[in-house]
Amino acid sequence: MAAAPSIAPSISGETLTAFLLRLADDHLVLGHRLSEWCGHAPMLEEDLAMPNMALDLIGQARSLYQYAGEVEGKGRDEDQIAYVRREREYVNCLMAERQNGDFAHTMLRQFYFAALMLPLWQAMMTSTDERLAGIAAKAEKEVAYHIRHAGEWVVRLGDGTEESTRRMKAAVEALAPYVDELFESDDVTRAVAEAGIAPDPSTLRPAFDAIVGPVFAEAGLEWVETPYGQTGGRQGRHGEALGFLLAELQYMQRTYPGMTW
Amino acid sequence: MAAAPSIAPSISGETLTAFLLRLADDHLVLGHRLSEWCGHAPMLEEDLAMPNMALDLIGQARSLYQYAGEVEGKGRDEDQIAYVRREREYVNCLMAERQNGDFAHTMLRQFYFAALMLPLWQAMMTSTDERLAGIAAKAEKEVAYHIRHAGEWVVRLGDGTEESTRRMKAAVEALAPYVDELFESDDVTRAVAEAGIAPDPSTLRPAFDAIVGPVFAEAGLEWVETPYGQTGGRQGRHGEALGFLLAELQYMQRTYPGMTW
Amino acid sequence: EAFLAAFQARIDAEEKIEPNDPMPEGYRKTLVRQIGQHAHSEIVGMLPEGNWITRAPSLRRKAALLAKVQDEGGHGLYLYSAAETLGVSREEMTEELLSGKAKYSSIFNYPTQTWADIGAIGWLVDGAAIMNQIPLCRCSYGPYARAMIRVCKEESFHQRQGYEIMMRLARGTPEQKEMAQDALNRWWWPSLMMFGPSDGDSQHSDQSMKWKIKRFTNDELRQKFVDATVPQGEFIGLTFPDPDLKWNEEKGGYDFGAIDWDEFWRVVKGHGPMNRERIEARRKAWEDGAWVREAALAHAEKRKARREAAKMAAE
Amino acid sequence: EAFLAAFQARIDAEEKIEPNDPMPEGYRKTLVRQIGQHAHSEIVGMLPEGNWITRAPSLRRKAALLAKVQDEGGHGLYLYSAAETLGVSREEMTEELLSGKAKYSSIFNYPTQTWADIGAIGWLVDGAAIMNQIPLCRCSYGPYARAMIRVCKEESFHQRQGYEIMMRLARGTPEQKEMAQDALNRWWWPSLMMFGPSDGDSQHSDQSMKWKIKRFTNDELRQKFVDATVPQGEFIGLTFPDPDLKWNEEKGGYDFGAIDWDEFWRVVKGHGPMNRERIEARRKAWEDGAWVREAALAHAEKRKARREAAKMAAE
Repeated sequence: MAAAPSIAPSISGETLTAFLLRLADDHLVLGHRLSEWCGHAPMLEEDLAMPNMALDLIGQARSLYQYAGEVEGKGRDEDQIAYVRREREYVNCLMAERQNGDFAHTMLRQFYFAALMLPLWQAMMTSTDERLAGIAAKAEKEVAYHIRHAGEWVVRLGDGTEESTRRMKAAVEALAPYVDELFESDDVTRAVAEAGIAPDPSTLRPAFDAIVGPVFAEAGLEWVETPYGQTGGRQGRHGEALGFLLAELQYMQRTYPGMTW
Repeated sequence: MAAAPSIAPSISGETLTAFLLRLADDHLVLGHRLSEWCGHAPMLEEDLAMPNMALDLIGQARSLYQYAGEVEGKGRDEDQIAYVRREREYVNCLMAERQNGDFAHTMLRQFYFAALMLPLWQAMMTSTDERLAGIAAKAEKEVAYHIRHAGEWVVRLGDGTEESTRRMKAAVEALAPYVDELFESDDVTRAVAEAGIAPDPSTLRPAFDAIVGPVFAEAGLEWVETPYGQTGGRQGRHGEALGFLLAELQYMQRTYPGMTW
Repeated sequence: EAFLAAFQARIDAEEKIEPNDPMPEGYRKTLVRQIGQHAHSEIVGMLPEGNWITRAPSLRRKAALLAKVQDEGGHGLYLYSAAETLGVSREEMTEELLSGKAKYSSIFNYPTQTWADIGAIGWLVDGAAIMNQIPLCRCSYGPYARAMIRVCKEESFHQRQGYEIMMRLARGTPEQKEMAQDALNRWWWPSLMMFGPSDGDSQHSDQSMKWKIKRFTNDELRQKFVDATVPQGEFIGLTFPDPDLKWNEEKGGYDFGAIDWDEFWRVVKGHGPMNRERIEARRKAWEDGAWVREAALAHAEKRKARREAAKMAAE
Repeated sequence: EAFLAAFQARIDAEEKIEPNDPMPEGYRKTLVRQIGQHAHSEIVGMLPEGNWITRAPSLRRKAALLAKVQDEGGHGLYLYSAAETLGVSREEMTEELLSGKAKYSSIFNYPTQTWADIGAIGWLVDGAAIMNQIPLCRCSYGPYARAMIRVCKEESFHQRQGYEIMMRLARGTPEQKEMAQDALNRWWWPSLMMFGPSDGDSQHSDQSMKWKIKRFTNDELRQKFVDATVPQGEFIGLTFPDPDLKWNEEKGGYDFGAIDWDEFWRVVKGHGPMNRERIEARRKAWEDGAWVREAALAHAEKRKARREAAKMAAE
């Protein structure tokens, strides 16, 4: 087992682990959803682009799980953390677990998540936590591509045919209740922010809006406000779709426990 | 643990277990598929009728698994057999595991399976194996209802609107490759037949045709011959859909092994 | 005026009103709304439980759950029939559900996340439903009262079954007990909300009481439910997520904490965790099933035409 | 005649034929058919492996599988581009695939039932593909030869990765070893069939050899594959499902049992376990994606129109 990493002295290992798991679960679950498109995309170029983004997300999840395992210090490796938890222990945001819906829904969700992550990774490039700064430096480049790719689709579909406009608007409508949760702060995020490890998500909203705004303008889309956003993911309160995702994700690890693959 | 049941002296416990598992897996898997419709049926009456048939199938599966567990004599209960096997150990016919498709596909599949089971149960009512004779006596009544219910839908949809006729014909086409497997014989079925426990499936084809024929005639449907039927289910060689079904079916037993519910 | 007084006199004499009896339009409307909501609740209620049928942990539980969900469909069917006696078709009621015009019990807008939620729904949600429904067996409108007698019998079977699931979990492994407690934590408050707003804020109560459509106020029923349920939970070693919950010797019932009415109204107004998905699922079932319903109709007509043609030929 | 002779002379001189060069219609047709089949195989081949992405047993394996499936899409893309240099559009080729007119490698009509099948496909199927493809890197048609160089590099990486999965399983727990052996049992014979009919029965071989589209016969390639693969399997302790398989010192290669050509032709003709589903999956992707492709086109046109309007306004 690796020596326990040295983390910022002002934060507990438990808090840092909680923070890392949220981020890792977001990436794993969203990567899983994206990978469901594999072989079923609307065009061959997207059969390349979607697994490509999924690969980035899974790669980022792995870095984060590995680090979480080290900080936690119980000897769990990335797979034990990623695969062998109960549903209520997954702490991804609700947006990540939403079923794919159509291509417009998938791309808009990807765009939103990337527009959250770009400023987050950018800020984390100067994290007081060197390990995270390193992860961020690599991820930032990847997510910039996601923004371009998904953003272009938001524009194309928003300002495409009547049908594509209708579908993209429906996606904006459907995802609206899941946006606010991305920016939630709580004791964990505040502690992490105070320690200079990562910005509090609540501070990222302007950057998110600055990314989304021009794309929506070009796409001819209007922002939809919801009176009440959905929340609960960070406390492991999920919708009904996640359970089925986990049944697949965990199938091998649960059926053949403790083996090496 | 119950005393080992007395089985016909001319057949090994292993062979009888193999026979029982095939029958039980057919019922479990088909019952599972049917239950996926729950709450999503085309009309409220079918939201009652489909779970009702699924209940019959699950009930029949339970009787068969329980008996298989006793014959096997290793102390496995119905749940251990139903839930804790690997995919290659499930020996249901391929038709049972096919995805539901539309309502026409689901009902035709149900009709076919019932048209196999009615003569099978009827013959087994006079089985040399008393336990099976008892199971058959109860099941025979249930499956007679399945034939009526599903058969009526085959007629209604086959001789309904243009769309329903098209869909029912597509179902006949899609299921055709999976019919022959229902009547396959091999060492297990022959041994069971010789011992007077159950008829060899190959002898049931005329009875099946006698049930299907008049319904097809009334529905205005034509029988589709396929040059090659699909096979493999009895050897645990399945299509790709079964794995996902098992991931759901086994989820709880795999995640929380050895607990009582 | 005279008619209204005569009608009220029949009600006061505990006579049952039957479909062909004259009745005030308000009485009819109130019943249509209430029976419709009740029917929709049964139908939408199939979804959260149906969510676990394919993942039930044992064959016995799978069969029981299938049977339960089927019963709910059956309740929906009786109730739609009862409403049809008041002149609204099932199709009209379905349209109102799908358009969001008609409501259904908000409790079904919460997700069933773990197996224990199936226990919690049976124990708490069906338990609360029974509290609401037992008095309805004496409702002044005959067809509704008779439908409720049958419904109540089945619901109380479901409630015992749900409680039995919870008991098994609470007495099982630590993981199982934790799962049961977690489900109670998530379902307790929404169950209390099932009785509707406090008496002061309830819109329809007074007239319904007078017409004997309702026989107890929301708060009375809620109190009965708490008093019946808390000892059951404590008996199996679960803790209710309410620090203010305690026995009040004087009133002979439990005191309990304040309900989060903001959450209640949020969910009623469509912003619960699953509102959108529930309606979406029902709409999809309805739309995907349209060709089946059309085919059944077309076939029935063809059959009838053929029969008539045969009869004419025979004459 | 003179043209054909001159063309053959170029071929014999190992000159590469390029898109704008004159070429016999038969040469063009043969290439279009072969490159199309090859491209379709890459595309359809995404499905059996894609089937395990969401269930891969570790994150490392999940990432590798995603990358592999993505590479296959990439190969499809180069190959469609190579075919486009011969004057057929991707759309036309897709229509031929979906209508069943164009073929793809029959191996993808078998299901991937267990995780070990992912190993077996990498090891055996990609291994067989490489045997077929290495000579194609020297194919007389330039764009195809160049596409194959890139494809081969990636395929041989995939083959090693697949073999590594099998090795891990074969050296793992008894269940894992059994899983690996079972996959070998199911995939071995279909892999041998990948090289096509025996030389005596092969329709297109002679002319293709002359044109240097092909450089080895089916049977030669099959023998190379067996000779390369059997020691690999034995090295990790797996047994090949062929009692007639044995080393023949004299010919310096393995003898092996008779291939079930009935099965081969059955699957080629559309009656394999997954033929219908593979085409169905691709058709669904294509049809469901139509609105996306249309939107992309419409948007590009709007953009262009706006740019031109802006230019005109500026002038």
